[in-house]
Amino acid sequence: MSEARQSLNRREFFSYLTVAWVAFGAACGGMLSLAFRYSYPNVNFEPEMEFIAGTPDMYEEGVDERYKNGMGVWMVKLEGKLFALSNICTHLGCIPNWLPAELKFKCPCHGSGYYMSGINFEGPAPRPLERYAINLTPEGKIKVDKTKVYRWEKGQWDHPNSYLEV
Amino acid sequence: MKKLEPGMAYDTNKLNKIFAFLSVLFLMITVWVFLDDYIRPWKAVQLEAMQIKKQKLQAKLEEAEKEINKDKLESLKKKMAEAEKVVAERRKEIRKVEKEQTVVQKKLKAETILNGTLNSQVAAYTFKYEQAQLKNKSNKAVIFAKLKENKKLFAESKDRMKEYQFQKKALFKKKEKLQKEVLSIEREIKSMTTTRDLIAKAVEKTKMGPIFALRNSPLIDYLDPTLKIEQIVLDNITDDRYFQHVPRVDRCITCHTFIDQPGYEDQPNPHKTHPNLDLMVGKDSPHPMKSTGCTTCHGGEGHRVNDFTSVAHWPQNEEQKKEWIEKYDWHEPHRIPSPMLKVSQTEASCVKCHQGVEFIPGATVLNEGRRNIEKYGCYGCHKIEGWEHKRMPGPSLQKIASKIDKEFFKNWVWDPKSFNPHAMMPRFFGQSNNSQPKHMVKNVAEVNAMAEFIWDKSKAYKPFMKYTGGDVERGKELTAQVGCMGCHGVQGMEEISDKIGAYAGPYLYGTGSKVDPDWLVSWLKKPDHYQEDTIMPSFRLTDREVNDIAAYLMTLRNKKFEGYRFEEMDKEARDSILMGYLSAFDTEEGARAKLAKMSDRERTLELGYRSVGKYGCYSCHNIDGFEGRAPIGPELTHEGSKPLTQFGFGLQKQVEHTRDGWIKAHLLDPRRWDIGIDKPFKDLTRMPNFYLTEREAETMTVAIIGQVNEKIPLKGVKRLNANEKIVEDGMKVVNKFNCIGCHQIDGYRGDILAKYEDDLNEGPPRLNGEGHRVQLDWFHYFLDNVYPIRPWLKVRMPSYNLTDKERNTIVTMFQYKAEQKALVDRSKVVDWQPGEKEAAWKLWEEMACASCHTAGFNNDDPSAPNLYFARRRLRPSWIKKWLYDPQAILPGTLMPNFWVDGESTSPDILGGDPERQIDALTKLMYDFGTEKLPTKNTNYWSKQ
Amino acid sequence: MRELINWIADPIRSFPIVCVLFYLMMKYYRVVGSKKFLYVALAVIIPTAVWFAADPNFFTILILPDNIPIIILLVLVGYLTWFSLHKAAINDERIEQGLGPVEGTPENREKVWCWPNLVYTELFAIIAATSFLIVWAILFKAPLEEPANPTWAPNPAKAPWYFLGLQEMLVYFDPWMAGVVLPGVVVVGLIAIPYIDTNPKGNGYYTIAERPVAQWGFQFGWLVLWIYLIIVGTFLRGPNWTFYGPFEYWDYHKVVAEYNVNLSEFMWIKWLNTAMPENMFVREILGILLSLAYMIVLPPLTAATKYGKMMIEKVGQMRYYIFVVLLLLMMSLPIKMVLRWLFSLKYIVALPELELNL
Amino acid sequence: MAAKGLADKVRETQVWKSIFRHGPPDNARNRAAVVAGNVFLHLHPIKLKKSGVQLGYTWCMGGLTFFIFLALTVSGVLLMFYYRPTAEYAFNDIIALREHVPLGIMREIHRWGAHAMVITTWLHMFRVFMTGSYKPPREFNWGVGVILLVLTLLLSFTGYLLPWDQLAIWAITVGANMAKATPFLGHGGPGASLAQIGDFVLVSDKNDVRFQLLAGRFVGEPALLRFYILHCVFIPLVVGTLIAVHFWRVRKDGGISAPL
Repeated sequence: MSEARQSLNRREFFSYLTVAWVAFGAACGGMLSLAFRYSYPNVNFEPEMEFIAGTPDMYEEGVDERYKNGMGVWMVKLEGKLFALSNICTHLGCIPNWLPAELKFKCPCHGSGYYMSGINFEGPAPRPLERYAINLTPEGKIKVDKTKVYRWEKGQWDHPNSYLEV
Repeated sequence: MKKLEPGMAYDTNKLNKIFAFLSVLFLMITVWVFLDDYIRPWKAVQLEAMQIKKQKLQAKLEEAEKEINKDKLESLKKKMAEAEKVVAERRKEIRKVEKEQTVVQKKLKAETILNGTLNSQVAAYTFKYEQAQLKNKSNKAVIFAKLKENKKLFAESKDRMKEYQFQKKALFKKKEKLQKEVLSIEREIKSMTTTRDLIAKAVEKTKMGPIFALRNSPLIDYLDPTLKIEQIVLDNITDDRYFQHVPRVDRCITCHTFIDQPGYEDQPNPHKTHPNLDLMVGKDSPHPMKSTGCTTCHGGEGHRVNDFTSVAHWPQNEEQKKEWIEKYDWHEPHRIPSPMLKVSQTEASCVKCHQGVEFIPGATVLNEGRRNIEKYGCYGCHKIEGWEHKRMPGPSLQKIASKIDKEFFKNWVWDPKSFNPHAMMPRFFGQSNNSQPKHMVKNVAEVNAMAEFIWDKSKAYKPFMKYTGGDVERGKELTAQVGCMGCHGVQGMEEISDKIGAYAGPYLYGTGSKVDPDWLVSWLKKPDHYQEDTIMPSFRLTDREVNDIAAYLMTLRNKKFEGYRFEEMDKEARDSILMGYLSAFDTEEGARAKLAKMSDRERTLELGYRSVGKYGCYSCHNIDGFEGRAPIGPELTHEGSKPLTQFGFGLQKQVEHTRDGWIKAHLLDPRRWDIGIDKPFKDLTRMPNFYLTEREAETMTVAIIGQVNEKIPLKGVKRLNANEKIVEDGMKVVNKFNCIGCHQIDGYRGDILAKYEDDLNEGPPRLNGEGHRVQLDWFHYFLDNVYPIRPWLKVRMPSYNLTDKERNTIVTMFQYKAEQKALVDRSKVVDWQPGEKEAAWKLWEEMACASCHTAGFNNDDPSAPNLYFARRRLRPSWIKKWLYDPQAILPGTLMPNFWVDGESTSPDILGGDPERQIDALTKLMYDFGTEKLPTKNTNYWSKQ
Repeated sequence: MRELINWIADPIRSFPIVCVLFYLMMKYYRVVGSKKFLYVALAVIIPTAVWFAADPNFFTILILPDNIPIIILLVLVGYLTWFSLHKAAINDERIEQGLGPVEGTPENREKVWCWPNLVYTELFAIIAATSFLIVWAILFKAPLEEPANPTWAPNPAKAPWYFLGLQEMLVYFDPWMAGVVLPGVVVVGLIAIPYIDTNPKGNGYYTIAERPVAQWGFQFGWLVLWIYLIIVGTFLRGPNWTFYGPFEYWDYHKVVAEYNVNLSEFMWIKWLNTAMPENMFVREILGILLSLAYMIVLPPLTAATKYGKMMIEKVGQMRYYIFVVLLLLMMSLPIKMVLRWLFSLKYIVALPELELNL
Repeated sequence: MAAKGLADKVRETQVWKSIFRHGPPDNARNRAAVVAGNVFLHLHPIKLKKSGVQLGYTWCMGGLTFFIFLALTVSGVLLMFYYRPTAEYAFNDIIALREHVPLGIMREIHRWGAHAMVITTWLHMFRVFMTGSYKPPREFNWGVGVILLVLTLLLSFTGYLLPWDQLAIWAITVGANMAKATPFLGHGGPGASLAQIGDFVLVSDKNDVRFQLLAGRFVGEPALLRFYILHCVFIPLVVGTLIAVHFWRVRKDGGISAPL
């Protein structure tokens, strides 16, 4: 048996085994990745956290309560900014009322008070109300996304998605 | 054979080769799995939709581009350059402001920290102090002092904060002012281009670039895909899974992408916009997509997305079927309890949510079908839940012997249409399954026996009036004018009858061949004398009028029918049928013995009784001896959910093998299922033939397939609120007495108005907002004491045989329909201001009210209601609304408008203020109006 | 007295005390490990425990069904810690005398039959455990609260008790550290122990003297950073995760003065007396540098010390650095705690823009 | 006498002999045979060092952990007969287990057993550390043990959700929110806000690790089902496998440790 032939054999052996393992590994990897993909469902049955809140010209300066009961959001237009304010008191989670005469939100449970901007100024509330992400769709409609929350004390109210310039 | 290494069973090389081969195969299969999972038909549809959207958006973009004034933009840009120069010159000042801003910023931040610290101190000390108070601790004074101090510091800090904030704002404004030229132009440019920029952004999103490919590539298409299954979860509409009701899920919008978006009406399906967005699916429609979904109305398997057929799409017609087979490889879906409804039958689904109402606005076909069901009285023989309150469709036969003669009866029953082509009574005999002589002879025996039986049961009745002869022409005119045609078609006036299409009463055809003139005059004069619970009202006709109308109706003859002589009963046939009945529970011999015991008359009556039961005559007609018997036909309440396998299609291959196909075929010819099938006489299908038109059958089918057993949760169905419930109850009474045959109620029906197309004012008054117009007590009184209001009308408001409850129901219905309070206190209306009354009279004169409303003011013929009675009848707020714009309430009314566009024709009275003028006139009417209500003896057209 | 204990129990004070006690325990383990000490300790602890339990406020928390396992754990940990110190003390004394550990004596190395010796032992343990479990199950009902309501969160919302140490860490670190990085480090660190600790001594017998570094390091992490924090999280944290003394009523309205300041704010506002820079990395430069120094510069520095050199000689560079890094990560928790208490320091690096707060 | 005679007779039957192939373990040969010939007992060595059977040395915590694992498996399987992991029924079924299902302490046994297993696992680790038993040749087995400890905590954690009460969903919410903060993999973690190409969001609340864990953005019914499967099937299978490895290595690495 000559040297050359032996080495050829070895190479042959090497290549078949390589192909086999590479293919086997790739296939197993593919199958595993499918199992991983399987863990992400294609549809979601969770309640809607986004809604279309009309068009910017629907709003006048001040607090708009039309989405308060359905979606838990006040639409506030203040100093050229339109933002979606959460209606959950930061104290114990009650739902404050908007008092148009006094220009403030007042929580009926423990008396927390907030300015129109959502910043707390009286009562036990520890921090301002939260704002939700607000965007303009290509159709010119306002989209409010309640999954994204912007908090004043975190300095997030400057985030471009936390308000709409109108 | 190659020599192997010791201890080896196989050659390693060979093992490796097999391993390699299998692994590569495995890898290929893995790829296949990926592709199989990834390629789904709806993705192709969504890609197509994206293209369409792109085209639309591009068109929009071009439009938006056009709208931008290019020259203005150009000039603005030029101005911008100049403004920038101007602002640049103020660089130093700006920088100075910016420095100041930094300082304030720092102060603000430092203060915020201090403020926050103090805030938390105050909160903590407050709590500590409260605790100390509670436990009465010795150190509470110390804590209180600290609390006070902190509060003071906090207040000071707060003031400083406000100050800094104010400074910050001021500086910001200062800076803005320094840059104002640039900023204002910037803003202007932005306002011009916003729309375009937004659309451009949207167009960008429809492009299929590398990011699009990445987002939708296999394996990572869970991250944030653009192609995805869209769904609506309907918590208030459920699927019946038999052990449990589960929220319905509709994924139709996965392919029908634009169904709720206007602007895609011109696209082919599935990319089309819903054709009726205002009523259905639209965001502001009463049935928004998110809460109504798709399959709620259309049926089908809304949760499936992967195959056109499995969704249970159903073609509208053969043509579409062919198209679908070619395009989508469509076939009839298997094992699906309720496939999609044909588009033309979608309205059937309204019924499952809109229950307990007589009329569903917008459901044209369905309403027509339900009207036809009412017309032909299907509910008489077939129980349908929600129709229980309806009257028996046919007239009572309890006093029939005094109304018509037996010969007529037999010929009529044999073939109603041969007497009256408009007869609603269906035909039982001479049908495809019982026309053989052996059946005919038995049928003849049955009809004879039924006649004998019914005559035997019939109670005596003697007309209270005698026909004395009358003027036929006048009679005809009266028939046409008085209002008969709101309920009856009339022979000799076919054209107008067809136009009105009345069906509440029989079409008056050949009446002279049918009834006795004495009976007729009695009936016309006082309908409830013959039948206590009749809905036929009295028109308060004089004896002369009654005789005239009767004279006309007696001229309507069907000579041919009169000539018919009904065959005598074949007694053998009679006995043989009877034997069949008797032997059902007895031996042949026993039955024979029983029969033998019966006399000839007894046998006939027995067969009559059995036949009435067999054909279910009692289901539509009151016949003594059949009280409380269940209707003859199967219940239709859940007909639309009956499994297809429970429908017998017989040998009728040409009938479409669907629920609606069967029902329609059945309606058109109920006996067709017997064709070619050998059945004994007693088992022959008995559903009679109504000789329906294609259209009638089609609409009735829609109404019937809507009767499903789906249980929509309470939250999902249209729930009538208290007001709507009262209105619906009222509408049931209104329908029962066919008020809508004459009166149009807020746009609904008013059939007879077809006769007055030329001048609606000649027809029965349209009741638009009637509850607002009239006072309730007046209305209640009026329904029982009808008196003429409009002097020019020839058509008459008849006097109905209403119970007190029915009257109240009608009155409250109108009240709630117009959302009115029960009563307006009449005594508080008149409250004259100084000089107002004189002004009112002056207006009265100027507007010449008395030229039409003459009653009590002059002796001209009145051409408008007597206003002396207005005080009791009309509500002041309605009078005002009416005066202000009569056309708004009753389009086409002859009442003139004196305040066109809020301009008074008498500018010098009461300052020409329409409100004050109308107010004064209203008060005037109340002032001179009488409290008395007209009675039988009142002269309606004089001053009271 | 109760107020004093309430006052002492606050982690600000109790953590240093626990650290000191831990130091004393490990230092004088031979004293602590003596039987006499046990009797004295029991004589003190049992009446104290009874006195504690007699307080209505503490008793309410104590007998929450889900807190029973913690009590069992505490009793077992207390006893077994003493027991292991006791065994170690005996062994270390024997080793000093050149006798070798008890486990190594010939009578203990004798081979015995598995059946019945081991099998029976196991059987007894099983029977005892089963009985114990059944009695436990009969005496205490498994907790069940109101039906799940996603719209209303109870206050405090606590994780299962064995994760309360992690939840307590959330006070000082953001979730990505307290919930992900540190637990990850714990697991990795635990797995790494046998590969770092190359000390051949102390294999198979109780000893402290022969492996002081391993003992001190592990015991600190286990007793102080894990068990102690669980105790704090369970018994001393009430609504809003506010501190409540053991005898304090859980008043929902309790507020503590707390306002924390970032390092960057200290630097720019207080020290440099200027506004915060716009760029976030410039803003946080000090914190970033300090953190990097802690993790990257500190290990080589320690390596240069006497102890460092000694250890590197013993175990090699690689092991040494891994050990130091793990140790530093472990110590980051107490360091952050102390910084918080002393300076009201919120974040060393505050980059909320990237959700990267340290 | 008679009883003994009967016992002997039983021992001589073919049935007995077919099952137990050795005599009473009162001599060396049979003692060895008992352990070697029994599939359950052969995990043990036939003979071992005396210290290995001393409670003072071993505390028996490992053995107890395994036993409690078995007890939990049995009681867990029994609980599954009455428990449905759906939002509608989960809570009511737990009530049922307490109120009307026979052996009303089954859930208590399972729950307290779970806590006990966490405790015994920890103490087992504590003992193993104190005796330095992780040292060579047992390094790998210590690693397996650490993983088993983590899995024990995960088992307990996943089971925590199943009663579907306030305690359950909020404890899991707190726990799952930690996953949210995983660097680069959770949408609230460091670096997540950077993972975005255009408007293609790579890490959001709809695709991060928390979503994978909960099959949703909140603790809802899909999370209940997922936790149920993890708790009842997936993790027990992994734990069972690793326990086998753990025991195998205990034997192969020389049994319970002792001074060298």
